[in-house]
Amino acid sequence: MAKQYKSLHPIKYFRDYLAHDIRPDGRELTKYRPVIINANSVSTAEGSAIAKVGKTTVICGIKAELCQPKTETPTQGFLIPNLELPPLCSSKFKPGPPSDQAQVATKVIADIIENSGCINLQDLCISTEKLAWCLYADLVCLDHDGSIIDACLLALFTALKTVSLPKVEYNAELDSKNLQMDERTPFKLYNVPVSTTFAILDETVLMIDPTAEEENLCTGVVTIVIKDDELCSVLKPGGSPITEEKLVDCIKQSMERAKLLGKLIDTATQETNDEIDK
Amino acid sequence: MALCEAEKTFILHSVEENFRIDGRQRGDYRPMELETNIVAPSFGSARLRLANTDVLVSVKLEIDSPTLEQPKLGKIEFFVDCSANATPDFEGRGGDNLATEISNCLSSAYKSSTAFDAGKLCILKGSKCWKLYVDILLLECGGNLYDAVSLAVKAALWDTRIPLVKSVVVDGNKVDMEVSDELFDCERLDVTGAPIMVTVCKIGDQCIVDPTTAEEHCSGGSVVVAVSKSNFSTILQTGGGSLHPMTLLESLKLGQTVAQRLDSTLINTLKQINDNSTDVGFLK
Amino acid sequence: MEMDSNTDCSMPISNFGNLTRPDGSTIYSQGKSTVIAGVYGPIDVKPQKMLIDRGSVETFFRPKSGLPGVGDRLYETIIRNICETALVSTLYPRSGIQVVIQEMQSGGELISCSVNAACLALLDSGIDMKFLIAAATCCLDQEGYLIVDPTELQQEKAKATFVFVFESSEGRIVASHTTGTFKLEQYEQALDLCKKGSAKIFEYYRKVINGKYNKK
Amino acid sequence: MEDVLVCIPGQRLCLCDKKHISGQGTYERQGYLYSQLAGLVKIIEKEDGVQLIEVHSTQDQGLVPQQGDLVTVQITIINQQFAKCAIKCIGDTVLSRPYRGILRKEDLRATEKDKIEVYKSVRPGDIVLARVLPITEAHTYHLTTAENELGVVTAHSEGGHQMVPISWTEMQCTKTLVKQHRKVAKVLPEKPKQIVT
Amino acid sequence: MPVDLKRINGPENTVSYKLYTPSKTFKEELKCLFKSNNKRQDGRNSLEHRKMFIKTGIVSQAKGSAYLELGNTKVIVSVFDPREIPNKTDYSQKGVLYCEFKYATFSCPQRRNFQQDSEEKQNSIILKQSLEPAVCLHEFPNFQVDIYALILENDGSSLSAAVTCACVALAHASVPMYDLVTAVTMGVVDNQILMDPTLKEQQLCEVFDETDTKSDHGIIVTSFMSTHQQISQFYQTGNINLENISKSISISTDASGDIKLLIEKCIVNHVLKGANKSNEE
Amino acid sequence: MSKKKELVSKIGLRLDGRRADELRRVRCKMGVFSQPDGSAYIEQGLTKVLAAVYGPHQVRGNRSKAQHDSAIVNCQFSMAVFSTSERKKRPRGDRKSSEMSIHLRQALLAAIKVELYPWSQIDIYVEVLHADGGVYPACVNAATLALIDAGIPLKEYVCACSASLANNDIPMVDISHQEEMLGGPTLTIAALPMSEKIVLMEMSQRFHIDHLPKVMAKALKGCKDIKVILDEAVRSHVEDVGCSTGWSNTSQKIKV
Repeated sequence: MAKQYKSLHPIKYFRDYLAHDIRPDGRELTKYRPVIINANSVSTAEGSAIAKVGKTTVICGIKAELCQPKTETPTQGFLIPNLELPPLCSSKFKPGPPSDQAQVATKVIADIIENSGCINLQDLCISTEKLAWCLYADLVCLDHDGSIIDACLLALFTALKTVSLPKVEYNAELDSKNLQMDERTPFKLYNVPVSTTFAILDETVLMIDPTAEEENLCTGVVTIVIKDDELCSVLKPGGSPITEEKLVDCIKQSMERAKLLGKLIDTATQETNDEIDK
Repeated sequence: MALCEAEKTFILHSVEENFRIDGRQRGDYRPMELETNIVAPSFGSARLRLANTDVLVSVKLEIDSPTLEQPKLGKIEFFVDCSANATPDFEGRGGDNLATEISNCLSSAYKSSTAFDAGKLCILKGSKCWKLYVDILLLECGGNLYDAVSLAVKAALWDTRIPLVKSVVVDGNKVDMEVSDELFDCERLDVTGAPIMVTVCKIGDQCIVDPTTAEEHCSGGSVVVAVSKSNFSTILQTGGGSLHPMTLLESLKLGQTVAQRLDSTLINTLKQINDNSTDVGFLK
Repeated sequence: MEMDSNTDCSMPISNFGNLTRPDGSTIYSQGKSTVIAGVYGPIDVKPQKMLIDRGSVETFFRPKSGLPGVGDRLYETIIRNICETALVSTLYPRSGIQVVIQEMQSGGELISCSVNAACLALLDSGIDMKFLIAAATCCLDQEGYLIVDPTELQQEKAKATFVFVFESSEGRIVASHTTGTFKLEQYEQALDLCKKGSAKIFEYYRKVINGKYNKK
Repeated sequence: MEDVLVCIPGQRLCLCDKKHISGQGTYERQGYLYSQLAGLVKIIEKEDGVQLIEVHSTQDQGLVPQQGDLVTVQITIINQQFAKCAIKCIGDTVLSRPYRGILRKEDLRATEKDKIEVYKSVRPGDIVLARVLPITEAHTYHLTTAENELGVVTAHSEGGHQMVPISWTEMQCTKTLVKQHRKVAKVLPEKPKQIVT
Repeated sequence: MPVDLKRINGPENTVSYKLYTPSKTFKEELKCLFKSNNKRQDGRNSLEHRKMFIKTGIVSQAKGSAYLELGNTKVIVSVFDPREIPNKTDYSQKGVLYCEFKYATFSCPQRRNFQQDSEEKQNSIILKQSLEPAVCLHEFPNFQVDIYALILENDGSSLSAAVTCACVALAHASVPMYDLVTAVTMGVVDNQILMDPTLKEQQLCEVFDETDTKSDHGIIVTSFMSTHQQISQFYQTGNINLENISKSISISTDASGDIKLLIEKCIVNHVLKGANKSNEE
Repeated sequence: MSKKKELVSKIGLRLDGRRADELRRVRCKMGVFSQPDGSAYIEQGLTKVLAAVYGPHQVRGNRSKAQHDSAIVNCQFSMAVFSTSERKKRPRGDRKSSEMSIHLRQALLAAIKVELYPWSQIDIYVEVLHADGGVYPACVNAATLALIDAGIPLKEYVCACSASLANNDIPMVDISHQEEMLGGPTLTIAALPMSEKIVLMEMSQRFHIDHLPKVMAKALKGCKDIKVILDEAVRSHVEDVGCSTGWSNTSQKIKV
């Protein structure tokens, strides 16, 4: 009967759980789901990673291509992130162009990359005004079960950490390019921002790392991005109002978690680097 | 088209008896009419009428640059347009699915160099080549679209004349070329290998060729084979059914012989057309 | 670049009812940014978007030129969520409320400007609201000083910018959007400053609404 | 644990004859019974030694409503002719995606059909038990509540409070004590399964 | 190319750096096909299939899902509950399958586009036609079952991997089926038949060969239902004679049977797991 | 500004050798296809158009569109991708095609006796095979023939013709593609030629108000001329069909 009840009165069902300070999947309000990161999962990409936050799965593949820098920024390369939420990952999405949700998430991720200063686009320039690298960081969600931004950032930065680019000998006069596939330089990442998402219900209850079901029923979310010991984004895109104290509390919780996540990314990349060394 | 069970049984029996509803035998085609050079703004064109099926094909040429992966190849692109004239179901984007199916099948049949030598369309390696637009307009659907389309395409390509390139001047990265604007300064395409598609339709335990729309509805599965000279350039099962491996093999054999027969007839016909050129088009 | 009359710039200007078709509309200008906001509602809604227990809020953010892109989608979502929170949407089940924001001129703090304009347009339309909302922007310059109501130039040069949206009843935070990096303490300071800034906006709302009804 | 017979789609189960009949999850082809699903074989002994062979999946099967199915629906829109609704459950199975259904005025109750008024029988948001009528070529499923056991089971008053049935045609809000008309279902709380079969 | 307003766009005209790396000619590549001991580069015989790994229940939000690894080729397929056919006005007695086959943008040596290209569209159609004869469509009239296949990494034979994977996903979603479908890709190049070609081998089979146009080359994908001995889809491109085709048919139907044993095991495991779970409850 | 090329020479001939009030050669045929209820093919100069009519039949798609007092008329204009000298990207769906569809519908709606077929729908599809000026008039004329072929009652013929002003003075009819490109404004009229009612008028650019009446009169005259040609085609078609069905005997007797 529980299933029928859940389907007919989802909010009541949810509140019944929360009344006992526990969530439908058995977690406490401040407990996050296990995180698994696997680096270098796709060999056709220059860098790749799969991140799992609970059931939410995101794969990131990075493709490097050559292009001409823009005239406004002649000494910069490109890093183009895009998140796909294909119909494969949840019945919420329909085939066709990206949904609003995918577009918003893409923009948020692009903003975080820019805000954190984790990369220097000038590293991607090969020859001023002539040739630069363009890194396409394509994120694909394989299983959408909430906290998508968190999973995306984990996959994205783990993948970026594994990228190494071949050396390009460029002769500007002849416009000839010569690649040294053996001489590869790893791509430099200056810091690794990680995020934590919270869901708000009834303006008072805060849940860390919500599932898709919780996100649906809740009336607002907050995503906090931490880089080293600084904040790099506090995004609360509307929704139920909360007090200042609650917000600061969220920030503190996410700072704690950020340390763990940072270590996790390090170990994931370390493992693959070790494998390559062998 | 909706058929009732009795109609289906009738068709099934007629195929069994080797005396189909329009009096044909299993391996027979319906009468065809072919005209070439009937669309003025094209480099080559053909119209094929296979009983009720009416197909108009035009070939247009443009100068393009080859892809970076294959700098030595020209390009050929097939575009099928299902006109709403054929059936109201094609209105708007209604015919798009059928159109992609046919155009995909055509492009995979023409992909092999044996079937169609795209290397001949290359003008200057890596920078200039011809792009052939083969536009197919379906004006009426009376069954057996694949066969009709492939015949019309082959005829249109046969009819196509490519202007001669008089001179190519390479200056650094810039390429200047001059195309002859003389009307008769042109060459024909080599289409001997251009594949002919035959739809072999399984009805009951027998295989037939050139099914009518009604027969297509009774089919338990059909195979489209594209045959270039004597080899297969594409095989594709259509129509939703499944086939036993032995049946498939038999269908392939049947398709191959029929395609070769069709091919030689087509070439003969095309040669005759050339002699008496009176354009009548749709006015006949 | 005119930088002289900074005091004049900081006071918002608005005008109601410029558009005749929407149920509520306003031209709103704050600093050097100007937007037009229009509200339609409650109106019929497509069956797919219909919600049985409350109204569905849709927002369209139109940039000054060109077609809306990925970035504008984020603004749309933020404004939509804010409006949805502020409205008593349960009063309008199975119907829709559309908020359309047209950017006229952008000179910093565009999000704040749009949110405040949306709030005024909602007020003008007479749709029931739980509370008012007001947005304020401030930015952190390279030396670590906070600047309230920054100009576009200041925003560009800043180390970080903060946009906060507050509600009028208890002054809680409805939305927060930041760029750049910053410390927690700086964030808290910015929050405080913006809260004060939002109080001014609320005051302003009172003034214009008073003006609007007294006129009639 | 009793020993279970696992089967996969296309697996031949047994000869199809008078003693073995094809049941749910199986199909018959050229004299044999085959399985349609990946799941467990269930053999139901009937009278005369006839065995009904069924295959049951271990998870919820993707059901579509069939004629005569008992469904749980939520009313979405009403007008004077009909009420539109979303089918949420078929029998005991919860659907992951609701199907569209429609309750026409004349199918709301069995008696005094000419006096039925839709808004006095159901309101948007109500949870209603209904039965699927014969499937027509329309897009939506036609439903009926013209049985004693069928009708509104849960409803909320305008204030959002739960309402309880006080008669066959009325429900009352637990908080405001407002009475509203409904076509109330006679719920058998003890054995809900009986309704299903 | 038009600007995609719903994504972040990169600069115009980016090219893969791989174009500037030294490449071998067709003849050289052909020579590298086999090692000296008559084995292929990955150590297989010409008619040997790669190792296959299958797992069900990968996507929690889908009704059924499966993940399949074939060498380096990685496919994920999810299947959803029947839903109303969008934009359809007339009633159909049978249900329909909606199939979408997509390469992830980073799955191939060349970056793929976000939109389906004609190859992906064609593969979607083949995927649909491979599965349709096996699914009991009459069980869900007027509805469609959505099947989405995403190739995470393409190392050849991705279409056949997607067909097999989709079939497991359908079984996992308990969509009624007449039989299991398994698919095998065969490559023909230089008159040699290669089973389950890798991407490199597949490209050689497809490629335009200017020197020797007489020899057979091409790709054959066979989808087979082994219980009922029916070929549900047979797709071939290239230029192959009848003899090689008939050979390939018999080889691939045999291989399909072997693959079926593998996926059977996987499905049975899933059922047993489910049965244990419901027993515990 | 360069001097505009003379569209009519001193001896009164146009670029293609026609006189100012001369139509291009019109050739047409009804009943080109067997599956549609009515079909027609028309050539006006080099412009070639096929039209097909389906109906009246039950309303397809959204049944709620059906009207209780008249039939729905549904038009689709489509241009083959190869019909112009520059290859088109899409045969339909672009803005110009939709506009043409709407204009076509407006013109035909004026002639079809829709009130005879309540709750039903009539589909008219036109396919341009070769566009060489005067596409819209050719479409209207082809559609009229197809409607007659389908046996759908019309109030009268609906014909269309284009006209323009040469050398800022001489009105001329049936404008070809070349003249459209070189010349000034083009006026297109769809009319009921017997009752001399104009159902649709469209100008590509502005006309001086003084010129308008004479150009309009010319276009109307063109419509009437076309009507005569169409009428002849219809009569001969009916006679042809009649011959094969056997009632020609009677008609011949009457003639005798």
